[in-house]
This record gives sequence, structure tokens and C-alpha cells, in this order.
Amino acid sequence: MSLATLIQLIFQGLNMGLIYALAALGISLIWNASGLFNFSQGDLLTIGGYIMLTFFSFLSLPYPVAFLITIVIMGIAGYLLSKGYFYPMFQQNFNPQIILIGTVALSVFIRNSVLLTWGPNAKTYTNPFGSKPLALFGVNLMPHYFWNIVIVAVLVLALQMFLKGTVIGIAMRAVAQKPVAASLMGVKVGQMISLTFLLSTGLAAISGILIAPIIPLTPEMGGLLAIKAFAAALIGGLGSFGGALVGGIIIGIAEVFFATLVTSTYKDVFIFAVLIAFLMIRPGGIFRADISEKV
Amino acid sequence: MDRKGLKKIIALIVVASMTFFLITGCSGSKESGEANKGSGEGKTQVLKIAHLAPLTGSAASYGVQIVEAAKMAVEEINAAGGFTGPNGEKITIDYTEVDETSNSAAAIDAAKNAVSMNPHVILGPNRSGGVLAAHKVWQEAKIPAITDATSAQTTKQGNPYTFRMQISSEYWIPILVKTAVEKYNIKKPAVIYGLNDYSKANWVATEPAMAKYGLKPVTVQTFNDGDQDFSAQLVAIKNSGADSIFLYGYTPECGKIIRQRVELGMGNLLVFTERASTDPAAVEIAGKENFEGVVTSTTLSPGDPDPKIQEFIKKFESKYHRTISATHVNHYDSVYIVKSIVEKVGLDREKIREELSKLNNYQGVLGVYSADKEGNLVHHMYTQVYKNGKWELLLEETYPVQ
Amino acid sequence: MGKIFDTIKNNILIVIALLLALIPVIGVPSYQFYIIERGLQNAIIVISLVILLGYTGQLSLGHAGLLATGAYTYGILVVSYNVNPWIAFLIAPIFTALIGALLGIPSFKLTGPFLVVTTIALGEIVRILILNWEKLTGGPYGLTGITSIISNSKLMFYLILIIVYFISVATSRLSVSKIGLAFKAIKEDEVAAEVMGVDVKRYKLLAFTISSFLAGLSGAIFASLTGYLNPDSFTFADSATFLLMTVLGGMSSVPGAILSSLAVTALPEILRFMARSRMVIYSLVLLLIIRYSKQLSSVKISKFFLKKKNKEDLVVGGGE
Amino acid sequence: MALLETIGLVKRFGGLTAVDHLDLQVNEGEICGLIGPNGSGKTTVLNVITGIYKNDGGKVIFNGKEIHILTPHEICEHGIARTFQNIRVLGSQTVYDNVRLGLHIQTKSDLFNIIFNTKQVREENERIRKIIEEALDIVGLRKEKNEITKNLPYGKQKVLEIARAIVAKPKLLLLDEPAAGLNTAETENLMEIVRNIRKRGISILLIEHEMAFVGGLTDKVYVINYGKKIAEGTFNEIKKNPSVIQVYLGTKGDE
Repeated sequence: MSLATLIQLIFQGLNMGLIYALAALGISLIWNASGLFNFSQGDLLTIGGYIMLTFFSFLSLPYPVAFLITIVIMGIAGYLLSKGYFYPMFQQNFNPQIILIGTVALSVFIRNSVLLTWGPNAKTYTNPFGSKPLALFGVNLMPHYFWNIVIVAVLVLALQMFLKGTVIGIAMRAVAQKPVAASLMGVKVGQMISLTFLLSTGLAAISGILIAPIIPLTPEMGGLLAIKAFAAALIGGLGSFGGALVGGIIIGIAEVFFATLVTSTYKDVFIFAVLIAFLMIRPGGIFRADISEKV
Repeated sequence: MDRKGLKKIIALIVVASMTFFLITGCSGSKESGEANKGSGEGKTQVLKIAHLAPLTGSAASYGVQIVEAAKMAVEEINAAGGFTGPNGEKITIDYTEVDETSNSAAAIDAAKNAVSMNPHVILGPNRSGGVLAAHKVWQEAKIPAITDATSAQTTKQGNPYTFRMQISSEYWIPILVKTAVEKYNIKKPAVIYGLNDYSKANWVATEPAMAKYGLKPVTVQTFNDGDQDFSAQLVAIKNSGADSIFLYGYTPECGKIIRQRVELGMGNLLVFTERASTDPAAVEIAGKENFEGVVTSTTLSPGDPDPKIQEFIKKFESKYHRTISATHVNHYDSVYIVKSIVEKVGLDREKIREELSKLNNYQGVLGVYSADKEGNLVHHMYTQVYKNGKWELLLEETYPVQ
Repeated sequence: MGKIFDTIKNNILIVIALLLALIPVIGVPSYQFYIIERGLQNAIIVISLVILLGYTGQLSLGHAGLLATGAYTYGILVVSYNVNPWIAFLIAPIFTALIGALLGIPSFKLTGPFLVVTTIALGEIVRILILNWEKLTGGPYGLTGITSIISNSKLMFYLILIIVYFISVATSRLSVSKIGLAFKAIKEDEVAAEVMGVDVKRYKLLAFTISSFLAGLSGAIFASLTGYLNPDSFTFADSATFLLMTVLGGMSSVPGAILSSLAVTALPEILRFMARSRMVIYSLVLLLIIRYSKQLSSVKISKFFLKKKNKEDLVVGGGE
Repeated sequence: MALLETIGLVKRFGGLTAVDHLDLQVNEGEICGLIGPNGSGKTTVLNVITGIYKNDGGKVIFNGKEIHILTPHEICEHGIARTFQNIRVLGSQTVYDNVRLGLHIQTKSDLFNIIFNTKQVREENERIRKIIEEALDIVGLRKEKNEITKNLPYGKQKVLEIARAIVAKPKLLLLDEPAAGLNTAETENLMEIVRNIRKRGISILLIEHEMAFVGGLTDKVYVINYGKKIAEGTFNEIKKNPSVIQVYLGTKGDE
């Protein structure tokens, strides 16, 4: 393998890896706040992409405006989803496994609603970062590769700062770690969980917006993406933002290298086998997650 | 027994009867269409068509297209007050779409549902898996079914009731290869195909077609439906020194691969692909500029100057505000084929089947149809190239019927 | 009057079985008949999840892979090796049980989403292997020409019904037995179970093995009913549907599992009149059922099926 | 001869040594107490003996056999049963089934017999029913037999856990703060139950902060602090031990 090929593949893997990382980030966020593993994160991301499509492509709003509107709509949707659906189940002490299945059903619902609303055809919109590759020493790189790295890095940093540096963020973390103590301290637990959903769906919106020019939107696209994102979140360490990032990148790169060096047919089998082996050896992931407390 | 216990019993009965009667209950009402079956002259009769299509699930994009095309034909016929049967009776079409959920097991449910409506003809299912899973259902009910873009396997099951609106890949792939060799002078083809029955069958037909010209694929790559990144496969193709790519898959993947090849600096590699890539969605996904020079084999070319086809394209696009794709056109014709047969033999399923199997040089709106031994109906093929944002016809060939 | 109700209540399985046994007699049309057959076939895999999730508390989203293993084992034996269908019908669940036991091993260490994602991964691995092992499985073309265990459709229906009935009775007996109690103890408190002498690993393995056996059995019946197998019938979405059926049935009630399997199998068919929006409505119904599952199961239907002493099992939200 | 013996037992959590070279002995027929201030490592000792934690050094010998290499369920089979500081009953099961769990190792029914509900299973169920009812009589829960456990008051759940432990026919019973959270009457009742259990030939090692309870029951008491043994002897002896008074009784006011 030539050096150029090597660099090319690393960038390709990184590109997909960041997408997995974004979805994994949303999963970790909700996990932290509520101990809920959100199986519908991939589909939330899909719907974010479609809303952007509506405002940017169909209604021809300027990119930044459409971007903002999408995030706001998705954020509100996430907040309402938590307030109206998930939080009441927490409150009534539902078996966590049932709430988890609720997210699976939500994913089926989103997929079919998208199909009904936007139709089955694959949709895409103009890549705002340009659609011509830059050729450097035999390596072809799309401008969005670099932009996505920057945006994801900024997002991760901003999230960290928000959770560690603001009052709301600290309250959220308190809820995540000790819900009972937090509520005794006057933190509104339901409000905080709902806010976390808001953050997470907002994040899904951003991911969807970033992905749409790279991956055409289809109602089903969230499925396979989500499974990789689960793997990324678990390998990185559930609940850890750095872990989501590292896990996503590892999966993206491992996948493309396995497909190149061994076979593309079994690349998903390889990823899943690695995941299982990894969990058996180091159940907490790279950035050890606390797996004993929450279910 | 206290009231609470009574409530429980009621709940039980409700649940038990709900599952029981809701399932059995919906059968009775469907028979009504059949009331007109007797050949009362002068009376209006109803030709029942049930269309099995993947309206939801992963293949939904095809489902919508074929249903639109078939509906358009039905609406045209009914708007003209139906047509006249062999005994002078007026016949209108009752058309129902049945969702087969893009899933083989569900196709059996859907086919059983369709059969329970007692149609004269079934259209679809659209996917080979669905046909293979469900073909016994319409065979047992003795209802002829005209399927669409399925693999050659579907008409090789020895089921005389299955007809296929698709040219065998054993026919069109040699034409595609011939075009590639003779017009584009390719030397080192690479092949990439999706891991589904349909695309796989295309690859199987490709190997011998290439061997005829003494060519052997320099590399063969595969991908899974729903994959998003193809760089591993494309880099392998690049490293193999290929000068061209033969691409078989469903529309979204075809579009993504055609685009990603440009993003990886392989835009100079010629692409020879199939009718899935003629779907406007493929062009949209790939981007017009990345589609330049792509050669496809298809059953309808928007670049065909034939006025009948141009008129149809206009009609379709003004009705559905959507660019036409080759995938749906045959379903438009299939309704007309059925109409023409019923005009001749009336609403007898067995006679309809017989006529379908004898179909010879039927001049459809969009092509000429003849049935072969296995029940394949389409025998006309176009090869086209995407140039300056438009499809240009390269050549037209008709497949001899055995 | 009250006595009659009590009799029904205590013999609910027999009542359901007798009601279902009437179906071939009254001559239900082939379509509805087939849906009921599929519903019963799904009931077997849902009961397998009742044992795994309802009793033992282990969540699997990979059961479609086990269903596929059973279905393909039966299909391949019958089609490629000309094995007698009855013998294939015996081998399929046993082989699936062996594969499924592997699923049990991660459960020693992993819980919650960690285990769930592992089961998804294993289910997907099975599906991709089937898709690509073309010589054996027919790959994307699918496996055609599978002969049914019994060619007479009415007899086939009774065979399925007898199997479902036997499994239901056996599962109910298992539930109140030493093994069932060990399963429930693992679900509620692994440490307490272990300290009281329950070999937790062994019993988890047992739960996965029994569950996989039933999933494989369901798969063999599936292959027998459809006569054709394609990997697209065994996806993650199918695993999710089985799980939803389990939750709707009250998670640990066998009669509940049977009724919910019948209902959820029939639901998309019943909703056919809604055409394109039917899957939206279907998923919306499922969402609502989950949201109100606590109320549903503790107040009404499912509670009915439990003997008094097990009632609390059903309060699906019964704490951790 | 000692029924249970720990020799130089060590358990560490990271840098913290929770149990530090501890030597204990419980003789057959004895009731031993294990006391010490909060966080002194008492429960950790029980967790190591029952195999929930693996020890980092030393030995646990039970009935002449090294049991620290065994898993908890194997240790249970060897004849050690226990209760927990924070009750670990199966809340959503009945009282009856909770006790039945204690009979797990003595129930012989296998899958085949269960599925076909053979005579063997039916006879065994009958036999088990008698044992369970007898155990419920000892702790006075016969009336609540079919109650769902989490609906019982705290005190009854505590004695239920004891009933569950004794049906396992242990040679040694470990009780972790059995009297905590009980009122005076309940404590009196509990002492009576414990004495009854001893009469059945079961030796007992108990952790307790309630000194009247310890004093009224134990033959011998071990006092530990920071995982180290600081005194042993009868209750009356250690009561006078100056180091015990210093580290332990000084904190008595907290109780």
C-alpha cells in the first residue's frame, strides 16, 4: 500500500468515524443524564437532515438561517419528547428495559413518519463546503473532511465547557450522577433530563445537517449508522464525550482498513466481532464507563 | 363473581375476539367486486388489479414509482369510461395497491391479502425475494402476476402464472459489455455490485459476457445495501489499475458510488451501469457534474426522440412533478397489456394467463413486448450516456424471443 | 356464574387453544388463516423472550438471528441434504440452542445496553454470514423449494397449535419451578441468588439455551410455512418487533405473549386500509402501548392471566 | 475444632486495605460477634467469606476445606448462608418463593421432570412446602406466606431473609446487622429467633452495632478497626478492653 493510499484511507475512515462519533455523542449525553440508552439517535439525526433539507433546499433559506431553524425545531422536539414521553415513564418507575424498548419503537415511528412526509426517494443538497476534491500529493480530500473535524472538535469542547462551566450544566451533571441528591438540592430533575434531550436532539440536528451533503438522506439511513454509533459509544466508553469521539474514529478507520486489506463483504462482521471481544475484555470501554450502576 | 372479575372477563373477551374477528372479519366485504363476475351483457364489469409494491421499508422508492405509473394508466382508462370487453360489455378497472414492506416474508402476507381480494391480475411484487417467497400464493389461486425489476430467477421457478417486465440480465449485460468494448475500448474493467439478489445476478451475467471479449475483471468488489462509504472498494479499484467500472446496485448506492469515485479522484474511470442509475434520484445524489459520461443500460431512455415516449414523459412529469425513471415505465404499459388482453378474452384469469404467455409483438406505448418461454415480456433495450446534463441515446436493440 | 369465570381463568391456556382449534373447522380464508399461523409461530419466539427477558431479565435484540439460524438449518437440511423434514425439524432447534448458548457468555459480564448491543451485533453477524455464505444458504437469492413438515395446511395448523400449547404449559411449569425461581432471582438480585446457591452463570446460560431452542423451533416452523427464506426477513427490525410483542404481552405472562403475538402480527394487516400511513399508525400504537404498558398490564388484561401469587411479576415497571 | 477459620485474611480496594491480616475462628455451635466502628471492614469480611469478593491474601478454611477459591454458590453448597445489611430479598416475589430460593441447592428437579411435571417433582414440591412452612413458623411469617415481599414492613423482611438462609440447612449462618432498624420488641423477638436457630445446630457469626443484642447472644466477640483485629474474647471481657473502649465505644454515641 502506497503512502498516498494510506493517507487517503485514514481520511476516509476519519470522515465516517466523525459521523459515528456525532451520533455516539448524542447517545452518551442522554445516557449520562438519565441512564437511558437511546436507540433512536440515528433516526433523530435523519429527521434533522430532512428538516434542514426542507428549509435550505425547498424553501431556499440561507444556509445559516436554515441551520439555526433546524436546531431550534429539533431542540424543541427533543424537549417535548422527553417531557411528554420519556420522563413520565422515569417518574412512574418503569422498568428501564421497557423505556429502552420505547426508544426502539420511536425509531420505527420516525422512520415511517419521514417516509410519509418526505417520500422514499434519496435526497441530498448542495455541499456548502464545495464539492470538488483537493488533490494533494495523490491524495484526494474533500473540503468537508476538514470542516467536519473542526466542527466536531468545537462541539465536543463546547459541550464539555457547558457541562462543567455553567450552572445548568453542573445541575445536569448532578442529576446524572445523583438524581435523588440533586432533587433534594432543589434541582428539577425532570427539567434537567428534558434539557439533556434538547441538547441531544439539537446535536442530532447538527449531525444531520453535516451528514446530508455527504450521505444522501433516506428514511432508513439512521439504522446502520446507529448500530455503528452504538459500537462507537460502547468502545469509547458510554457516557464519555472523548470516548464517543475516539470510539467513532476507531470504528471508521478500522472499517475502511479491514475492507481494503481483507474484504469489504465482512467489514460489518469484523466491527461487531471487535465490539464483542472488546466488551468482553474491557466492558467499560476505553474511557471506562461505570457499568455497574445504571441499567 | 364481583364486578372487578367481570371486568377482567370482558377484557379477555374483547382481546380474544378482537384478534380473532378483526382478522377474519375483513374477509367478507372484499367479495363484493366479484359480484359482477357473471357476464351480463351491457352491464359494467370490473377488472380487478391488485398491485403488490414496497410502499414502506428499504425499497420504498421503487414502490412509489411503479404505483404512480400503474395508477396513471388506470386513471386514463377509467377516465375514458373504461373499455369494451369481447361481448360488448363495458369494463372499468378497480385498482388496489398492497404494501409488501420491502421484506420477503411480508410479501407472502401481502400476496395472500391481494389474493383474498380476488383480483383478475396481480402486478408485482417488485423485488425478487418477494416474488420467490410469494409466487406459490398466486399460483395456487391461479391468478397471473406481472412482476417488475426482479432477477431472472423469478421466472425460472416453473410457475406459469409469473410474468416478468424485465429483460433478462443475460441479454442486456452483453450489450452493455459490447458497448463498453466497442465504443469505449475498455481493457481493464472492474466490477462492483450490491449484495442483493438482483445485483448479484447482474454480476453473474457479466463474467461470461466479458470473457467473450477475452476480458476478465481486474477486481470484483461488493457492498451492502445501505452502506454509506465505498472508499475501500473504490481505492481497491483504483489500485487495480482499472480503466472502467461496471456498477450494479440499487439507486442510492449507485448514486453514492458514482459521486464518491469523483471525490477520490477517479473521475476518469468510465462507469457502465444499469437501469437503477437512470433514476433521477441517482443523478441527484451523485450530482449532475459527477454523472457526466456515465453509460447505462435501460428499458426507457428519456433521450429517445420517439414522439410517443416524449409525450409520455411530458404527461408523467406534469402529473407527478417528478422526473421520469425507467423503473416505472413498464408498469404503465403492463396495465395496458392487461387491458388489451381483457378486451380480447374477457375476465377469465386462465385465458388472461394464456394470452400473456402468447404475447407477441405487442406494441405498447413505450416499447414492444413479447413473451418468451419463461414469461419474460420485455425485449427492448436502450443504451444511453449522460452528456451535458442530459441522457443521450447510444443504441437500441431488441432481444430475440426464443 | 362465578364458577364458570374462575374455571376459564384457571384454564386460560386451554380456552385459548380450544378457540384457536376451531379456526380450521369454521373455514377461515387462506389469508387470515396464514396470518394466524404466523402469529402462532411468532408466539413461540415471544415465549422464548418471556423466559429470557420476563423471567431472567436478559434483554436480547438479536433473536431474529436465532430465528434465522433455526429457519436456515431446517431449510438447508431439507433442500440441500434431503433430510427428512421431521428430523430436520428436530435438529434445527437443537443447533440453534448451541449457537444461542454462545449469546449467553457475554451475559456473564455485561448488562443493560452493553448486553443489548452485543445481542444486536450477534444477530447482525448471523444475518451477514447467511447473506454471504451463498453455497449453503442461497445468499441474496434466498433459499427456495423448502418442503413443509406437513403438506396439509390444516394439519400443519394443528401441529403448530399443539406445539404452542405444549410450550405454553411447559413454560408455565418452568416458571413456578426451581429453575424459574432461579431465573427470577437472577433478574431481581444476582448477588442474593448467587449467595443462596444459584450458579448464576449456569442459569443464564440455561436461559439463553432454552430461549434459543424455542427461537430455533419458531424458525423451523417459519421456514415450513413460507417455503422460502431470504436474509431480509431476519433484520434488527424483526428482533425489535419480537421484543415489542413481549412487552405488550406483559413480559412474563405466557397467555399474554400468545395474544400479543397474534395481535401484533395481525395489526399491520388490519391497518392495510390505511395504505401508506399504516406503518406510522402501527408504530404509534406500539409507542402508546409502551407508554401505558404499566397501566395496561397492572389494571387489565395481563393481570387476569396470573395466579394471585405471581401478580406482581406483571407490573412491568416493578423497580430494579 | 473450628468450623470456620480465617488465616491472615487480606482484602484491598485500590490503595485501601479493608481487611488486614485478619484471623478469626468460629467453633461449632457457637454464636460469634464481629464488631467495630463504621467502615472498619466488617461487611467486607463477610463478603470475602461468602465469595462475593475475592481475597488478596490469606485463607478461609471452612469445615477443613479452603473455600476462598470457590464461587459464592459453591460456598453456599458447602454450608454457609448469610443475610445482608441492606436487605436483599426478592421484592416482587412472594414470601413463600423467597424462602423457596433458600432451598435451591436442595431441590433436585431437573428440566425434563419439570416440563413433564413428573411424580418426582410433585412429591418434591410437597416436601419443600413443609420445610418452608416450618421455617416461616420459626420466624413467625406463616400468615404472610402469600404476600408480595416488598409490601411487608422492614422488620418482617429482615426475618424473612433469615428464614431464607436457614432453610438452606447451613452449618454456619452469617448475619449482617440483623437488628439494625428494628424496634425493641422486634429486637427481643429476633434474639429469640437466633437462639432457636442455634438450637438447631447452626453456628452463627454476626455483625451488630446493637450492644445489648451482641451481649445477650454471643459466646465470643471479635473487635476490628481498619480491618485489623484489635481484641477478642467474651463480650464482658472486651467491654473492659481499653483499646476497644478507645476506638469503638467512643463512637457508641452515634448509634
